[in-house]
Amino acid sequence: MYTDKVMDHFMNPRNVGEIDNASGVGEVGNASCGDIMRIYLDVEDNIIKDVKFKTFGCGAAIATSSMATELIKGKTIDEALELTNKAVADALGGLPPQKMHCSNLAADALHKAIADYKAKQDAKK
Amino acid sequence: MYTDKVMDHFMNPRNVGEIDNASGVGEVGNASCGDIMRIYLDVEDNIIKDVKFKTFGCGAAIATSSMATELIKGKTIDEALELTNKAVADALGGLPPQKMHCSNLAADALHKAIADYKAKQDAKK
Amino acid sequence: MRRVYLDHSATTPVHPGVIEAMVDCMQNHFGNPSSVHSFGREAKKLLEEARANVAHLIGARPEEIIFTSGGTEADNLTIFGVARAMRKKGNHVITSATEHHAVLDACQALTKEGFEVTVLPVDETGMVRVEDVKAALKPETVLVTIMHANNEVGTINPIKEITQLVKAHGAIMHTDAVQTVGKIPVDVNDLGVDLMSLSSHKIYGPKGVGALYIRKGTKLFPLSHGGGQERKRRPGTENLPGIVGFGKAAEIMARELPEEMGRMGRLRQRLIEGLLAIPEVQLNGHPTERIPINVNVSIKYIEGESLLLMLDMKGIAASSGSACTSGSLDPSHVLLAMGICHEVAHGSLRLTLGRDNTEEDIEYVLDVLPQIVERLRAMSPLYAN
Amino acid sequence: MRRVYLDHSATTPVHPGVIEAMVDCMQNHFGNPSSVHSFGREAKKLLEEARANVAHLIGARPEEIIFTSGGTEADNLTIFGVARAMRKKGNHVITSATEHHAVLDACQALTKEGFEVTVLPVDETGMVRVEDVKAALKPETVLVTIMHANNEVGTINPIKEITQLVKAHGAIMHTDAVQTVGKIPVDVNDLGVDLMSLSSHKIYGPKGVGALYIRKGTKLFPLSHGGGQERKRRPGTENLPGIVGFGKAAEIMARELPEEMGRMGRLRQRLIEGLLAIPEVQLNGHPTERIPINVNVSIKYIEGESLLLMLDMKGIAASSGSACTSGSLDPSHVLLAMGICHEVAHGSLRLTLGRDNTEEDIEYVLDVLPQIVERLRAMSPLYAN
Ligand SMILES: Cc1ncc(COP(=O)(O)O)c(C=O)c1O
Ligand SMILES: Cc1ncc(COP(=O)(O)O)c(C=O)c1O
Ligand code: FES
Ligand code: FES
Repeated sequence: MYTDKVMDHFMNPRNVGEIDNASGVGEVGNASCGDIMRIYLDVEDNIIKDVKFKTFGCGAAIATSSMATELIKGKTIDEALELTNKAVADALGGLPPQKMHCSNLAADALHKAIADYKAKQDAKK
Repeated sequence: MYTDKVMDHFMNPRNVGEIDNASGVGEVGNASCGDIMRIYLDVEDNIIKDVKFKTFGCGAAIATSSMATELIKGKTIDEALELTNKAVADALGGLPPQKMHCSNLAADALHKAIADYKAKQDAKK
Repeated sequence: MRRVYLDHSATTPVHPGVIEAMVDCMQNHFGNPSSVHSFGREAKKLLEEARANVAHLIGARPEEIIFTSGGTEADNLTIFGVARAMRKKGNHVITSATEHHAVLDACQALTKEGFEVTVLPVDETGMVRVEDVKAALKPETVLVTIMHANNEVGTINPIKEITQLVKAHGAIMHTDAVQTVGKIPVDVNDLGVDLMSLSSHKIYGPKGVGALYIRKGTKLFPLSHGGGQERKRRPGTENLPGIVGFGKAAEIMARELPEEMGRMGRLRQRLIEGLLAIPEVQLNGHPTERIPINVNVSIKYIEGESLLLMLDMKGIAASSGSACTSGSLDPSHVLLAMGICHEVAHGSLRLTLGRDNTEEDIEYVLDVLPQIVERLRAMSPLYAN
Repeated sequence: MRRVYLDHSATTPVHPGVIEAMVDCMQNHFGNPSSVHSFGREAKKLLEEARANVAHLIGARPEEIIFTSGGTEADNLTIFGVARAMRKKGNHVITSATEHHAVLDACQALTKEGFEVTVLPVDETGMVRVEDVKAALKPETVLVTIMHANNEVGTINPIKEITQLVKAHGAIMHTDAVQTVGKIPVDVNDLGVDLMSLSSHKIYGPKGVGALYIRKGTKLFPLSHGGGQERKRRPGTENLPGIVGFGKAAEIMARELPEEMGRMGRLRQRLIEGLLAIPEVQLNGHPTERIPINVNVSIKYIEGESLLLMLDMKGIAASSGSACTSGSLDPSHVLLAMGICHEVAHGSLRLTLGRDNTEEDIEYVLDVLPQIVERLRAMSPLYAN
């Protein structure tokens, strides 16, 4: 069902956890399906220094969370904003068709976290 | 499907043949099914001295012909008239339900042959 | 790696004696049971022996059993077959909310043919209330179909009481006994039902074969048409190897049931105790009125598919009512019907025992599971530690 | 006693390689293909391999194959499934007089749902005339179902030509290819059909499994409802051992077909020659456009069932279109449709060859048969010697 890459990121997820006083936090949840994903960013000089996630969801949801966080770590905010759902799925070697919907969550949560970061920055100004 | 008795009478049918100048001949045929049975009687002093049959039909039809002829050989006309379809089937150890209809033929043919014999007798008087 | 199969309600391993019987059938008796010649007659003999064995397992007469391609077909044949045959008498059918999709979806499809379908609720243990059946019966009711035991939570319904009401009312009673036959004693005359669905692959027989018990005199239209097989109720060349395997499985189950039932019950108790020792775990289903092979718990804050995958990596095969396992959007309709919320239903875990399971298997699961739960909870945004 | 099986159109012995594959499946991969865990995934893999093998045999894509419980179900699923799905477009269906009962009876049942069914006649060789199809097509025609080759007389219909007409007309074309697949080259794209029925037990696979080829885009309602298996077109836990066996059989047939086809043809010619040397024997069916395994003769003045029984006592398994073999009142509808009279149809004998048959088998039959014919004719009131 899942590729080896997916299973690797599911069994050994990277960046699980929370960041205290995160620069930005984004949470998305698909109520109908029951999955919830939360991403924490630590941004310094417009660069994502650290990123953590917590996910309640299927194997694909956990693996995409892990992969998405890996892909943006060390990137600039603008680079991170370009991350697409498809890029995450591709990096995982593909996802089963019925799992595409939950793979969308990771990029969505990331975009929300960035928006939160920007809002906080704006508030500081 | 068939009992050993049926198979024995089918494979080694008794009384197959014709009787020249028979005292009585009876033929029945079930047009819808395609089976035809002909019975020849040789009657002397009201006693069935000899009986022969020819049958076009299934295993059950042949076996019942054989058994029916066996059962009436040496009997009086009145005794022969009492032969029922059921008695023939019973003597064969039973017949499959879908074959009951063709087992009726033998007794019918016999009754017809007796009727033919009687008609011929009456004609002589 | 140790492999522990705990998904016997999904399907069972095929019993070695069953495989042997099937191989013998295919090697030595391959004829078509409809053929006149000896190859056909030998096949026919095996067919009727299998029918007698299946009938025996549920206290029926052989001529009341017809073979189908599985439990799903038996359910569909009943629902469409009886409803359509009874159309002139009435157009109301009663079923329950926790039925297998084969029953629920067939009933749903019936509504397009002008039938009205009442779907009874269940209580929080997953049981149909007898009084609800009573209240739902109407003059137009022609068929009531309530499962004997549920496949997810194992709750056993009071079929005998329900059947008495239904029969007194003059309607036809069907039960899907796919999950009880071979697991607990099942007798069609004790229960009184008119029809009963069975499936071979839940009792150590092969997949793709099942049976429908049809009490003598029950009218039923066929679902498909063709040859005269199975008293014209189910045409097509009979699945002889499958049927022979099913018959053999029925024979073995009839023999082993009394002892296995006790053993399963004991393993089940140990498993439940061990699982409830994990914090924030709840048992789903009925505490006592459940088939002895079924354990169903909800493990809060975690999602079922992830749990299954992690168990799988440890060699443990289980199932879950989570929506994510099925690719559907809603979690198990059974758990929802029992009043369990989406989130908790998502975290459900079903472990179903079988004849190969040992005490060591159970201890292994109880050893491995808490760590997995901990790992997944550590990842969960719902879990505050 | 020598046993010679010459009833391969009724069913075939299961190939040893097929049995082996089925045993391996049942022993080592018993999981439910819908399960998430490794047992389930292994089962799913076998399911898809089998699908690919079956697809390959008829030049289809795997996703165009759905597995059924046999040829009968594939035929019924097509007829009810397509007709009901197309109901809004039209209510006319065309079939032919020599179809298998699975098709004829399903079409007959359709008339109760408001469909009009045209049953085309055949010529004296048993072949459907292309011009008759053309003449029967109406604006309301939604489905045409004509068998590829007939199971009794082996006549091959001009499906390619018929399909061209039907497709040009905008209707859906189905062919029951149960008797041709594995016997002659069959390619869904060459024929152009939208649907094709297959059955495993006619190609050395197990009984109780078949397939329906459904060209992409063809609308079809399911016959029964339940799980999401087989793209929701055929619910129920998949008959995995059966499907694996079918897949293996398809693989073997694809490999052996070119050579076996020639060998069958040669054995068949010898058999026909030998039979026609018996006085008052006629060949039924088409002289050349027939599947290479089929021989069908009428032996005048004798009845088929008696003939089969006597052959059986000599170890020879054959079949007949006599009414007496089936317990029905009319002889074979196929022979009658070809204009053969009741009496001659009663005396029909079908011998169908298979991969285990040898030249010695044929000589044995030709040695034994004349004596049997003589015995039965001696008993026959129709035969004047
Ligand atoms: C209660 C119940 N009914 C019906 C079925 C369907 O049976 P089958 O898988 O043989 O189609 C199942 C199993 O899937 C079941 O658990
Ligand atoms: C032409 C044809 N169609 C359909 C069938 C039915 O297939 P099955 O026996 O798999 O139901 C048969 C065989 O009996 C057949 O010969
Ligand atoms: S989280 Fe529900 S399917 Fe992935
Ligand atoms: S003669 Fe036709 S069934 Fe016996």
